[in-house]
Amino acid sequence: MKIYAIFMISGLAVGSLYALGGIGLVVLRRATGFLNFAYGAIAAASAMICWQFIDWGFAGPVSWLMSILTGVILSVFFGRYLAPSLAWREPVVKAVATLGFALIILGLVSFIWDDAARKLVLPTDKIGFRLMEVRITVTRIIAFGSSLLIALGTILYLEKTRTGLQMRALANNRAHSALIGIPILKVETIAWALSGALAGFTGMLFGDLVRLDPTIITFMVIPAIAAAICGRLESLFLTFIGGLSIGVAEAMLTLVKTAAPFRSLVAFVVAVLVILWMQRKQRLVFQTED
Amino acid sequence: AEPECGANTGQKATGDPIVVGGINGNAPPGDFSGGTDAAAAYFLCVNDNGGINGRPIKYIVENDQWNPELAAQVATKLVKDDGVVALVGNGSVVSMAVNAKLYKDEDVMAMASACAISDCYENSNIVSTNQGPLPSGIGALKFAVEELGTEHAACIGFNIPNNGGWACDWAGKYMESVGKKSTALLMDPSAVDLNSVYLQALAEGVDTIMLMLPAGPALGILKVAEEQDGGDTFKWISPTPLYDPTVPEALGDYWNNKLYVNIELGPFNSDGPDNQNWIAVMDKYGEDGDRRDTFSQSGYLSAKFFVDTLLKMDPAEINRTNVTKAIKGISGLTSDLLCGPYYVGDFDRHMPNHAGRMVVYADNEFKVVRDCYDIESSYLDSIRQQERQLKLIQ
Amino acid sequence: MIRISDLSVHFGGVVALDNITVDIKDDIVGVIGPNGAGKTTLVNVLSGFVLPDSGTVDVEGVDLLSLAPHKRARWGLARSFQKVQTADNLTVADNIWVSLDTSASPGMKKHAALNRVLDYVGLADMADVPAHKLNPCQRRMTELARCLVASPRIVLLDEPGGGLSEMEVDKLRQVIGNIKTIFGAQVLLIDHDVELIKSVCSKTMVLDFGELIAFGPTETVLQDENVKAAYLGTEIKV
Amino acid sequence: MADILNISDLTVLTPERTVLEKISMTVEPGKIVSVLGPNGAGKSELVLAIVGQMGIAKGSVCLGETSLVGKRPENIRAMGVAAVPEGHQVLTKLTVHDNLHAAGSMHNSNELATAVEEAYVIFPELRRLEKQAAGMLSGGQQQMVALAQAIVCQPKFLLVDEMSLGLAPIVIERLMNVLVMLREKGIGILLIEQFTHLALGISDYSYVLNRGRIVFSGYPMELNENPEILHKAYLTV
Amino acid sequence: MDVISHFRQESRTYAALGFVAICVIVLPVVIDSIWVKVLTSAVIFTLAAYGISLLYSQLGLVNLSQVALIGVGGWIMLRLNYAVQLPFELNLLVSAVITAFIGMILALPAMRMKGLYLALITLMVAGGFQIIFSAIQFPNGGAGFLGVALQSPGEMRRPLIAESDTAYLRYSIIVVVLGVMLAAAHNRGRPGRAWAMIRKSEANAMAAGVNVTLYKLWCFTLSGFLAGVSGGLLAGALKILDAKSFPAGESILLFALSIVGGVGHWMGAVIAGFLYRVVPAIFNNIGIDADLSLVIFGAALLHAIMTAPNGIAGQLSSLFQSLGRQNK
Ligand SMILES: Nc1ncnc2c1ncn2[C@@H]1O[C@H](COP(=O)(O)OP(=O)(O)OP(=O)(O)O)[C@@H](O)[C@H]1O
Ligand SMILES: Nc1ncnc2c1ncn2[C@@H]1O[C@H](COP(=O)(O)OP(=O)(O)OP(=O)(O)O)[C@@H](O)[C@H]1O
Ligand SMILES: [Mg+2]
Ligand SMILES: [Mg+2]
Repeated sequence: MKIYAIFMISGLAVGSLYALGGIGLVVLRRATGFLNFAYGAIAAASAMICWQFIDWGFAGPVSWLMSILTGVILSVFFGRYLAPSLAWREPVVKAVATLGFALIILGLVSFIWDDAARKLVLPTDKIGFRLMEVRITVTRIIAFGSSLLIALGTILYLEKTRTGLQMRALANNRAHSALIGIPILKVETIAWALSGALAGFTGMLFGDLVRLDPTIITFMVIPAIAAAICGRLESLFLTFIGGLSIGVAEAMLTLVKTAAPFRSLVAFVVAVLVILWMQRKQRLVFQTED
Repeated sequence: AEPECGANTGQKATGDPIVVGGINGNAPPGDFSGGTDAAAAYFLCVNDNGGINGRPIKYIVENDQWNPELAAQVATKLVKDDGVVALVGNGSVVSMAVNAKLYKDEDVMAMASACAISDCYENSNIVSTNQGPLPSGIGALKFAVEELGTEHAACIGFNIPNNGGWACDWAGKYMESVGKKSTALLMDPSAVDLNSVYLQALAEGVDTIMLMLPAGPALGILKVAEEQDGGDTFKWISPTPLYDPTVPEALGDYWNNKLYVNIELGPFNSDGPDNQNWIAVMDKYGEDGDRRDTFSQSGYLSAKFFVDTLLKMDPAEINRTNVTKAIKGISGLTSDLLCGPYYVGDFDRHMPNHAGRMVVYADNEFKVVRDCYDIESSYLDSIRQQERQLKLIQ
Repeated sequence: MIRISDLSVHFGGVVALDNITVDIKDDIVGVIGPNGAGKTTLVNVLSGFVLPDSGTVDVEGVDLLSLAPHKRARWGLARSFQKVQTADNLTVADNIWVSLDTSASPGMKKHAALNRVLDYVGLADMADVPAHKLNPCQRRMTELARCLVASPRIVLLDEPGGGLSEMEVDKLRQVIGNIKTIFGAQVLLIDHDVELIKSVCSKTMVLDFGELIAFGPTETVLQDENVKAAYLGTEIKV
Repeated sequence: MADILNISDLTVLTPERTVLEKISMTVEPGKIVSVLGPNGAGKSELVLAIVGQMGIAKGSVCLGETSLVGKRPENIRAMGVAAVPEGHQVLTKLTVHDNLHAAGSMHNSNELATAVEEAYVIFPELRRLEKQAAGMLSGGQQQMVALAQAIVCQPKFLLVDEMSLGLAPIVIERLMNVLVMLREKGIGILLIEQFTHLALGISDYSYVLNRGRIVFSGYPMELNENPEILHKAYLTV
Repeated sequence: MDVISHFRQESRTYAALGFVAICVIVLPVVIDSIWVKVLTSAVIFTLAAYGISLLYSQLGLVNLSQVALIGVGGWIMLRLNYAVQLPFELNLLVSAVITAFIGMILALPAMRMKGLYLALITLMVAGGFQIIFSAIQFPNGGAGFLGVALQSPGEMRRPLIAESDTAYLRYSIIVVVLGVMLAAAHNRGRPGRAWAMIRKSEANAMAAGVNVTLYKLWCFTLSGFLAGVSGGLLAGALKILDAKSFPAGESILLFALSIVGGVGHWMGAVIAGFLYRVVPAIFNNIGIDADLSLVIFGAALLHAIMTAPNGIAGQLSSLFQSLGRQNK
């Protein structure tokens, strides 16, 4: 019994991170049409910054702020200076372009912080309580709670506010949105900043809860995408659910000895199944979208 | 102190250079450049001290970035294009597997320093100064069984056949031979979630966890353990990789007297002549950013043995064939960094270094808890055979 | 002869086609109706892109609805789209060849057929021009040529006149007018250009909110009060 | 005295060719100006250039004293120059309701509400489709949404490209009346239309474009009286 | 989009022939042995890149699992090598066919997908293979079906006529050229037309009687076949394949480079292969830090995608064009 609980909790933590990642991706995608492969790299940079500031002996809050700020700056930099010249390309080309940005960040990060042994510790790790003999740190609570709140918050933001509406319009057809007078740059910058902040936050938690390793954080974008797919790159709530269930399923599979080595497959299997289910009654494509 | 290198003449070497190569693997998930860094420093020092009877050493180092394709390319470059007489200080997880055949075909010796895979110890033209995970791991287990009362150990390693697979396999055989249980938990090197690796061990109900991993992932698991307060739930042991100057800082007080590490070479703070000379060489000739880890000691030692061997040769006669012959002639060299003699010999496999020491982490440093001791494993049968042949043991 | 009976299509709440029953014998039949009346939907059902909720379509004893869209094309049902759709990176000739690849009858002389249709629509000298260089009218003509080249049995044209200038519409009128005589295909023509309908369609059907509110000789239909109310309005000078 | 939309020596180039050359025209408030010409004449480019969606090589576009050249589309829109582009362009994935609200970025929420309401009054059938995704609408219904979007931002000048394209005569008639009504409100309208007689019927002034040049400018009756001007223009494509 | 149209037919063929001739005859003898190895890899990946380019330029379909499929081809090749004593060519063919089949299976669910969704399905597939590879590892002459031994690997055979590195480079070039010609033949004829039509609008293609599903599958299968061949060749070139070499990230990278190279033209694929393998080797050779070269690489990638919509091949060809105009 206890063992299941432990796995559950560990799974929920990782799941929340996938969910957070997925949400950040979806927000950006809905507003700008960009699927940001650099999301993980941005998160990685933020995590390292956080570690660096703590290492320099800055107060916790300062370091956290810095890491989130890093996310925002990197993200907005791309959105403001590089993205516009890609605005008119197909979504896929946009996406692979962000890969270039990811490589740049990853390269710089691993150049600046050579892979010496490090670990990121937040004060919230020290505080915790026991539930069924399992120790749950506040950090895990934060990870779970924040991903839930952020999911809800963003949903309301996009559905209820005008910026939200403008974001959806933009994602749908940029040229026409411009024509009908939507302030593209403003809206897009907001979206990039938002998703950047999420990336920073995710990276920080990831570095603490899972592993402080730029490469690994960079490529966690792929399971995060899996989570986003569960939400059809649209629904934040489903993305949240998807992320969690992937995380939990992954952890639980560890108990099945034969399946254990393959447990990371869960994310991808789930994603593919979801897509299949999505397209089951999809109509014909009458004219090439994208 | 002033470093002592080669002939130690204090004269700069000016003759035509002897080309020597080295390959390291420096990229995530691990930095294996310590060996070549130290070798490079030592060679510089030698060139400032008369070189090889007047001939300086031109040391060319390549990085395979943990990428087999690249490993093959750079090895080809060194061996075929640059025409090195030998390779020294090599440290990599992929290179040896890819290039063993090349070295054999081209009859060039590799005096490696930072090996982690079977191919490094099971080929005629490769000899490594460090132990690698197999002896070091078994060494740690032996200590755990004898001193910590281990009954059932989990061997957590990378799922790389000739690395984690190989080492944990033989670790298992050892535990069997002493009538204990063991479970191999092999993880994907790029696995994201270390929690579940730790939890797996928990689920297996083991009493000891051996971290057969590079420092980074190992620390990751220790952090998880700390969060779950698993420091006393298990006995924690590990082969050499965790014996690294940067580790104590990352560990913190929680792990005081909880983490035991087997070390393949000397303690960093030992005042043995070779250890002191290693420090001196690194201080004077090393570059800042060079790592001062076990691999570094090992690289220094490989370079030293290599140079000592070349010094005995007629400088005019130094070419690949002769150098290879000379290296295979090495036998019975000793150093305070090693627990046993160093030798090569003309054999189809080499593992001169298999006896080590045990340290425990306490108060931001590692203390020796058991000095030089050898291990028992049927893996070493052929090695003991060699040693008898070379009259190193009865 | 196309026999449509009890054809109904719903999209969620919207009733796009409501129990349409009609027999189409004439060579060229017009389909008119206000926006959203269901004209395109009717074409989509006939060509297989929309599955009806109920009803049958029978052409010369063949149950059309049982065939997959591409099978219908091979059987001899060609259609054009409201938004003109030519493959930009193919030449005019290649655009037309696609139909020959799939739907040419066994004995057919393909090159001859190609040249004939090119002449017919007046693109003979543009055969090797890539489609992205064409103007809207030439694209329409290419699409028409693609529909006609394999001598189909039925041609469905969805607003071919859309966006064409009046001169170009005159040309279009010629092309559509002679389809039956040259290619022997029966034509169903949707358009909002009542002039065009008037001049080429012997009979016309009028849809409104998915209902067939009138069907008969074009003149009479255009005088029908319901039709005026629903579609034409108080006769702007067309 | 409200501003005048003034275009002088406008030249637009694409990599391949000159799309517009030295176009000069003025649209006054409360007037309907029709632009006629064969396919490929450059009419759509004219519209896109004015609202800042196509680069302007030479020449000027001024709203009163202020130049629109180089301004961002949303700003031009905010200044009161709204275009309805060719070919039923709408936000396909959004509902009709959202389409109209998205078009009102320049308003505060009360203004927006009233503006949208006005649009619904002009196009009652859209109210019925409020919850439909615009992409699912019929061609004509989409054209209505496109027009409604322009009306929502209560422009000073309205540029309509191919207004009647794909619309039922009854709708066209109503739209013509809508234009007339807007004209009454003092809105200046630039109308591009393939049904020349419709256009000439309601416009106060006309230009005929061919191959990117103005080949005629004058009062509609001149064209009605001697149609060969038009015919020449259309035939020499 | 399609670079082909820029090129005048015959001049293109001459260019191609000359290019191949140089590669086969001259290159292998003049360059250092390291570059022989590097070029071999580059050539091999060129074929896979051409598969990507085929899907993208013809159908607008995005394949982010090509490197994973190369891995599959390589896995099968190694497996066959240790299992049976058949000639290299036969093993290569079998690996390619099976890979093509797998590629087709994977395509099945994606049949109705377009654009980003399809891309993501393939990305998920790539991610899946990454896990599978590192779980089961590549055969190295061990026992059992997986054939993984916990010690030094066995011997991967090369073609009898191409034992040496240089010979193998020549061999690979020829195989790759054959592969490209096979694909190019498709573009010219009936499938090419059908694909173009589907690309513009599936509905329109159906209306024209094209069996959309069939032709889409066909294109995927072909692309998978090319990936399989590359995988087989790669196994022969490296003799040992490593699970780490085929992660999802690499698949994205190869696609990106195909875009940068320029889709729809063999030259684009060649450029992609060059960028993917030769450029990093050059960086490494002139001693640029691995991390920094990653930065340079990423920046170049980004820049190329932003500035050259038709890829480098596109720019080159329009350059040739303008030269051609000046001559006249
Ligand atoms: N795929 C679809 N999903 C949902 N509703 C649809 C779909 N296609 C059409 N409709 C609805 O069905 C009705 C009929 O559409 P249709 O396109 O047939 O009209 P139409 O007669 O072609 O109009 P127009 O003359 O403007 O083209 C419209 O109300 C439209 O909103
Ligand atoms: N981006 C572009 N690049 C190159 N040529 C273009 C571009 N956009 C339009 N053209 C060409 O410029 C010419 C003018 O196009 P435009 O759409 O304005 O014609 P038009 O007068 O609006 O006629 P219609 O709208 O009835 O087709 C056409 O030949 C068109 O093909
Ligand atoms: Mg319609
Ligand atoms: Mg136009």
